Amino acid sequence: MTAAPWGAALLQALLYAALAPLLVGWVCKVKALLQNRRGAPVLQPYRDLYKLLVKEARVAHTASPLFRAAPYIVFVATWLAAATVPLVAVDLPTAAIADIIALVGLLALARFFLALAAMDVGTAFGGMGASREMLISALAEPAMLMAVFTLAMTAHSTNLASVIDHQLAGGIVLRPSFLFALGGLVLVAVAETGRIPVDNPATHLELTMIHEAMLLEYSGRHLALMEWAAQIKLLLYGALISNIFFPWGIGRSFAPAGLALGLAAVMLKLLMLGAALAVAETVLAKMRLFRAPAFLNLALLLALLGLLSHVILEVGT
Amino acid sequence: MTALLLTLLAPVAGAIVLALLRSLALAGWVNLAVSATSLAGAAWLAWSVALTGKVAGLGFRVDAFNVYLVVLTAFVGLTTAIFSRPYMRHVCAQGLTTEAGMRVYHAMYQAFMFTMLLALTTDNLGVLWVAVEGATLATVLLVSLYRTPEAVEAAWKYFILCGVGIALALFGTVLTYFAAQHVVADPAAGLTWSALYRQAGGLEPVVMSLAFVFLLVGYGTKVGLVPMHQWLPDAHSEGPTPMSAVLSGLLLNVALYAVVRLKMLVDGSLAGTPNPHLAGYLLMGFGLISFLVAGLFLHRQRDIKRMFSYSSIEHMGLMTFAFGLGGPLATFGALLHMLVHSLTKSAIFITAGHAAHIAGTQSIDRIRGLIRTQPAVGWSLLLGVAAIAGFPPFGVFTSEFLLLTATMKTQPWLTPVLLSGLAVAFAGLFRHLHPMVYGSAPEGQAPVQANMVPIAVHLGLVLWLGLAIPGYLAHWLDRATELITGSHLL
Amino acid sequence: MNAALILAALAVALALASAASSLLAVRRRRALRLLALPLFGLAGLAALAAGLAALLTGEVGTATLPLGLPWLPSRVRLDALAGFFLAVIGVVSLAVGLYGPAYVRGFERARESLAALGGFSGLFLTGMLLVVLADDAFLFMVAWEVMSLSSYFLVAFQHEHAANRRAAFLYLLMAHIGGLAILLGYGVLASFGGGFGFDAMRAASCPPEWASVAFALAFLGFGMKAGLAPLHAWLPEAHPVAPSHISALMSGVMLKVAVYGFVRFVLDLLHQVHWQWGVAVLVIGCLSALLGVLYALMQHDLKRLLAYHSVENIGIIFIGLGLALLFVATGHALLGALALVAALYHTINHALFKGLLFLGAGAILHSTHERDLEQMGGLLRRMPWTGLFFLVGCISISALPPFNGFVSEWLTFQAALQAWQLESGVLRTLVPIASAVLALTGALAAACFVKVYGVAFLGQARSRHVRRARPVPLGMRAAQGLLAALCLVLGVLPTWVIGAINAVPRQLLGAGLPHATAHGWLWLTPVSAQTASYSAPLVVVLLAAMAGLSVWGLRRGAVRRIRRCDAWDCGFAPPSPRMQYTATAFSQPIRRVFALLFHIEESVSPRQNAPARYHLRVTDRAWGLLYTPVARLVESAARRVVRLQSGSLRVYLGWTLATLLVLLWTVS
Amino acid sequence: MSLTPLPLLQQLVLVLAAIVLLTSFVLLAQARLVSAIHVFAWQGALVAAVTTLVAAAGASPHLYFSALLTLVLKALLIPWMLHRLARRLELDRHVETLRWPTLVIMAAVALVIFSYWLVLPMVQERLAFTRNIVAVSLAVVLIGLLMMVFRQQAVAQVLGFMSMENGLFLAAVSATAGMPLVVELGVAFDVLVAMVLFGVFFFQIRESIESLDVDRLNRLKETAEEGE
Repeated sequence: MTAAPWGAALLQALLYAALAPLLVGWVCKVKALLQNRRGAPVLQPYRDLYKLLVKEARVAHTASPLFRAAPYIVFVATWLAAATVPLVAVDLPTAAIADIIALVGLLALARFFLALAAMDVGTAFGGMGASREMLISALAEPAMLMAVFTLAMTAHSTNLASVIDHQLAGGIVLRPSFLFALGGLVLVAVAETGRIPVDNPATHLELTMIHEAMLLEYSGRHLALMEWAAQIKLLLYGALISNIFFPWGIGRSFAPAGLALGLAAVMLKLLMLGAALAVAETVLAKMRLFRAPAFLNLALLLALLGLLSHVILEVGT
Repeated sequence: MTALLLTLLAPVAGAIVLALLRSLALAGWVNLAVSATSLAGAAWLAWSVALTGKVAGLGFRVDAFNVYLVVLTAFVGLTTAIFSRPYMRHVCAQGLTTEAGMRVYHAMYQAFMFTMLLALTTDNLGVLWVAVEGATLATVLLVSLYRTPEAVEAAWKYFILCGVGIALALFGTVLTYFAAQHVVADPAAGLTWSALYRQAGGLEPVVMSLAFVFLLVGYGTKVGLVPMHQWLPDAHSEGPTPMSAVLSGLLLNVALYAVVRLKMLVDGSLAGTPNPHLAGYLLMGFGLISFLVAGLFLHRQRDIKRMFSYSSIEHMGLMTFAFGLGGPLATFGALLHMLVHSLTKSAIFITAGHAAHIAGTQSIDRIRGLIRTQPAVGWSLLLGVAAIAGFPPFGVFTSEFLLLTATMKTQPWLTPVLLSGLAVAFAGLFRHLHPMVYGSAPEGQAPVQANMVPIAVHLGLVLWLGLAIPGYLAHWLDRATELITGSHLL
Repeated sequence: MNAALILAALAVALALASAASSLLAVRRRRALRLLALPLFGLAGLAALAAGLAALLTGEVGTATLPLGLPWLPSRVRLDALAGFFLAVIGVVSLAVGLYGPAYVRGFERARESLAALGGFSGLFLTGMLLVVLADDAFLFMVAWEVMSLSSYFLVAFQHEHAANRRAAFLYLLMAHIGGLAILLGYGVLASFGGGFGFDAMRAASCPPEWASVAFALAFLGFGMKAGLAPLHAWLPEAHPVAPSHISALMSGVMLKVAVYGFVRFVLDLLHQVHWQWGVAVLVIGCLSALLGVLYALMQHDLKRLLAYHSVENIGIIFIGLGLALLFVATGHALLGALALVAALYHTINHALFKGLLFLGAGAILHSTHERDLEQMGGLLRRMPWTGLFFLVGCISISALPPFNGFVSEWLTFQAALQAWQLESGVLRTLVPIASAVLALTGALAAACFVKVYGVAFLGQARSRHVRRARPVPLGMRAAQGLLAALCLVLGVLPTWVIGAINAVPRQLLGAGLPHATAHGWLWLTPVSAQTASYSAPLVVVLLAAMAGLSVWGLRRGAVRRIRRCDAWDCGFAPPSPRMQYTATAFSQPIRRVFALLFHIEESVSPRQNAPARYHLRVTDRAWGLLYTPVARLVESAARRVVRLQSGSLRVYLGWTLATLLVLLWTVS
Repeated sequence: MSLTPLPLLQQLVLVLAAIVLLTSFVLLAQARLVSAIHVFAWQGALVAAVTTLVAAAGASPHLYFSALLTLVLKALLIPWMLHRLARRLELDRHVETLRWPTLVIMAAVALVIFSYWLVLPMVQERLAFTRNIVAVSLAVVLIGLLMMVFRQQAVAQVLGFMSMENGLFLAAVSATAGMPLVVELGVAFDVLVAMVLFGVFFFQIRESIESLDVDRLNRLKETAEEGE
């Protein structure tokens, strides 16, 4: 492999890290506007991250080494997972390193350590958050894989690059299976990134929080890494949805022009997606924990319908 | 011939001597010596049979089929005598029986051995009957040796049931003789098995089938086939332990041997008729019923020796089934099973005797923690039961392997029955075995002076047979198989 | 008789020597630790070497033993399949040999008979080795039952507790029934072929319905031993009861021997395969995987929990095997090979990490005498090495990259995703659903091991004796370290492993995975580079690089100090150990979501001047639905039958008369 | 077949056989023990007589010997022993009535018919005039068994057992012209020993349960566990 693809891969890996806070900031801004507030500037997340990074970190007496190692593992795993999702260009070597199943695996690795770290200090909140997080993810994962498999069976591949290539090659085809898969994947994304109605990123109320509960004991750069990882995850799902289902505009080659075009395209898609998310979070209400299974079952059902409709309607026999 | 006479006459002489001998200490040794002599004779006999193929004359007929049973009988007789010498002295010391009782015991022990050997070696169906009846008479006094109400009751039931059964068998014999009269010229030879077997084809089928029913019910009572088995657990549990060992290890075998010999005749006579396998089907039916019912009985036992006598019924049922199944594979398996079962079962009874001695009772609920108290006894009981339950590398597994595969080959739809029966029987044995051997021992339970040699020898042999059947034995059994089924296996 | 076979013979001999030498422990209890267990480890090493030799050279060695039936001298045969499983047995046995000496020290002051422990361990290993080596049904059955029987004695090793005795009884009963079923399966083959030799059975031409009967019998027998649902309930009773290093052997290896038997029987002896079999195996596999992990989540006895996870992983293996059968039956030998490789890969992975986890549990037991999670906590700081290795085991069994568990599940997914090549649409939908179940299982397993590790090793100790825990001796740590290292290696270098495993499908299906390693050791591409690719080495390297980058990036500029303080906990009082989340609490949401599958007894009993007591009992539904009815049936049948023995002599005579009359009637 | 062609001697044989059958009916229903013993003795004597006549008619000399054996054993020795035992056991006043006499008699009749139906096909032309006696002897055997089923009293049971033996002797004589000598002797010996042992057991039983009612010998059973 020549240098160009790897260069592009590195570039886009950095892009992920760089753009992630922006997306969050954008979503918050839109929400604020929808709620007739001026809201914080779009770049506020960057400021927060910087503030946390320069602050000193405080660690509980009862914390074990794992507590301090976890943020790095979580951040790195999420970041690597993101790096395998084509953002601006398709045929990335990183996409070949880990296909979509490995991507799910890397996210699971991050979640595993996040939950462990939450239980490390030995506070009730941590355990509660970990327990709930593992429940949600356990229910979300099959839905996600079913949705992914629908695509994979259409494209006969689990390589994101190949899937997207197949999409582009096919041109605009209206597949019922994709509709369902899209729906399922969106629901899963909402659950996995801890957004309303499954979780509320902006609360510390014991009854409602899941993700935040796990971060309670963190501070300083550790907290920064955790937050950053969460933002990258959101961006990852955004890129996944937008680039798989609406791949148009993504760079087919590694020429700077193509990359720029791809960047512009994906930015546009993500802005729309973020806005949509903000709208949804504004109109929906956070639901009880034990409603979440129903929510995720819906996701699983959609994904399953997608698969069946693929087998029945699109392949036949 | 001399060997045969030695084998037979040693016990007779022994019985007479022991009946007169006053010294107890000596009696045990004499008993042992006589059994040893008889075993030597049996070995010699086996050797000559191996050379010539058949020893016949004086109304005797020793071929591959019965000679290995003769050796087995003499062997188990010897090992049991080894065990019984110290054991019975301990019994006598406990005051369970009197000096006279001991004399009766020793004399009858040898008399019993004689009847067994006679029944095995004779060629005359009438003499066979006499010998089997004699076995009952010889043992019935031993069953009631302890004179407890239970013992007397058991002996009486044993006596009446077996007497009636045997009487029916005699009627069957008469009918056979009647059928023979039209084919066998010399009326004196009308009951010699070999003569009949030679002309079995000419025997009147109707008569023979009737005769077989009587003989089956008669000798079947002795085999312990359900529903004529009721005497068996009583006699085994109430008699002295060495008696249970030889009853279970030998008497049942001999009765089954008689049944098989007669089945051969009936098969010969029914060959041309619409249902040539009548005898086989009867045996299969009885065997299967006994097998299943005994397995269920095992679940509700409270007396250790009773439990193992039911397991004897179960295994007898299995062998009967196999002989009924016919075919070289099943027959070979059944012959092997006879061998390993009597070795294992007598070892188990001996061990159970020690266990009861340790705990001071035969009640399963009060025998506890044997492994803790006396590991040798505990482990050998555990291993013995594992062997009898058909676990390799013990020989019982080998024979059951052959039986099951033979069944799979000929009567596949019966295999689920066999399978569940084996499972049920296994569960029945082990659910009682576990608390007896495992767990912590009750206070003040002390090890006893136990003679582990016979147990070790028996289990060792069974283990050997399970790992590899020596060639000559295989050849031997194969010849027996050929005698019975008319076709080779090897 | 080639080199590999000689090595295997050496392994068997060493195992027997270990069994024999431990008889010395009757007199000198140290003999077990100083002689028997080292020999055990050596036997494992020899088996490992033999297996690898057979796999890599790919040549088949046969020999004849002076054992067996007169017309059927026992033969042994070491081919690729046998070699693979020899290696699996060997590697775990080696670790156990390392681990055992330190572990059994604890027993030397106890009353248990060490001779029995060592002797039956040796026989256990011998049995497993011979099962894998056997080339005829008789030797196979003998070895199989020797394996069951000796492991039963090991389960009954600590027989003071009635519960252990009950577990042992149940275990032996199930083993016996399973063994009989297998025997009958062989009986079918033997009756259509020319006898009990495996070569004769291969040559046998079964009519399809009989082939299905044989398959059903084998599936029943081997599945029973492997602990497939719904017959699994004996397994979590029996495995935890044995001493921990034996539990590792039973869960890690013996179940694999059952898998071996199944593969040998179905893919090797029964040459023709029907797709219905694949469906059956697939469904049962899914059921076991799901039930296993859900019940594991409900346990708080560490060893029981691990045993339930064995059920789950066996389920995953059988999902792979089911896919293999499906593909082979529908004529896709290549995909069959892929699924088979996935199954085998998971087999060895499970052997490794389950062995590792059981050894870890043993280490905890050894230093705290505690099996109950609710009493543990904070062990990571008290036994750091065990903690680290146990973490590796947890990550591997949760199928997270870059460890080995992930690779095998990834391969299984890849196999499932090739379902689009199947003709029948029904199968095409069924298979992905199975893979969804697999995904759910993996996620739940992760949840379960977050619970285990978080409760046992993190947080604070929940009881005094756990607070006093000490690191375990070097030998035990070394054994865990070995297995942990292997977990990582098999996770990072899958191409090499698959290169070795490939010999098995080539032998059984005549087709290997040509593309799997086509792109060098760096890239794992099971079907083709376009379809799917995974580069574990790069993942590890990149993870390390990015971690280094971020650490380095944060080292610059900002404040470096870390201040220790009390936990914040939303500003409540500094948390005490009693305030921690318990294992039961952790699994409560899942218990509530999947409440249908459990039999739950829940009650709160208020007490005077004392906090109320909360009772929770989650029992396996298999008991109520399957086991107790059978037991009740037998009991009632027995109660009816014993009426035969009424005690009245005249009734007995009546029976005789009746029998006689009935028979006479029927005959004439 | 019709009796008329037969010589008088043989007709007499058949008559006696019929009386043997009658005696076993009497035995079955007889309430007083001592008289039952007498009836049994008569039965033995009749069997012996039949044997002699068959020997005379069928000209098979060695039957004389077995006739003698039967007479001594069944008509004299065993009844005498039983009588002595009965006296020593103070049973000579003992009376035991059957539970349902008519029912039992009907059963016995059914057994006779059954055994005749059973024997019918096996009877061939070649067989001597004694063929129908086979049916009688079988009936005697079965009735003896029936008696053992319905009599609770040990001595009575022994009587039943012995009458079974009578039936067997009769069968041996009628179906076949007597068994080989060695067998005859062996059987006789066994029966004798059995009788001696019975005597021994009467005393053992009585000292253990103070009676000879076999229904009270019911300690050994599994059904005791029902309660649990």
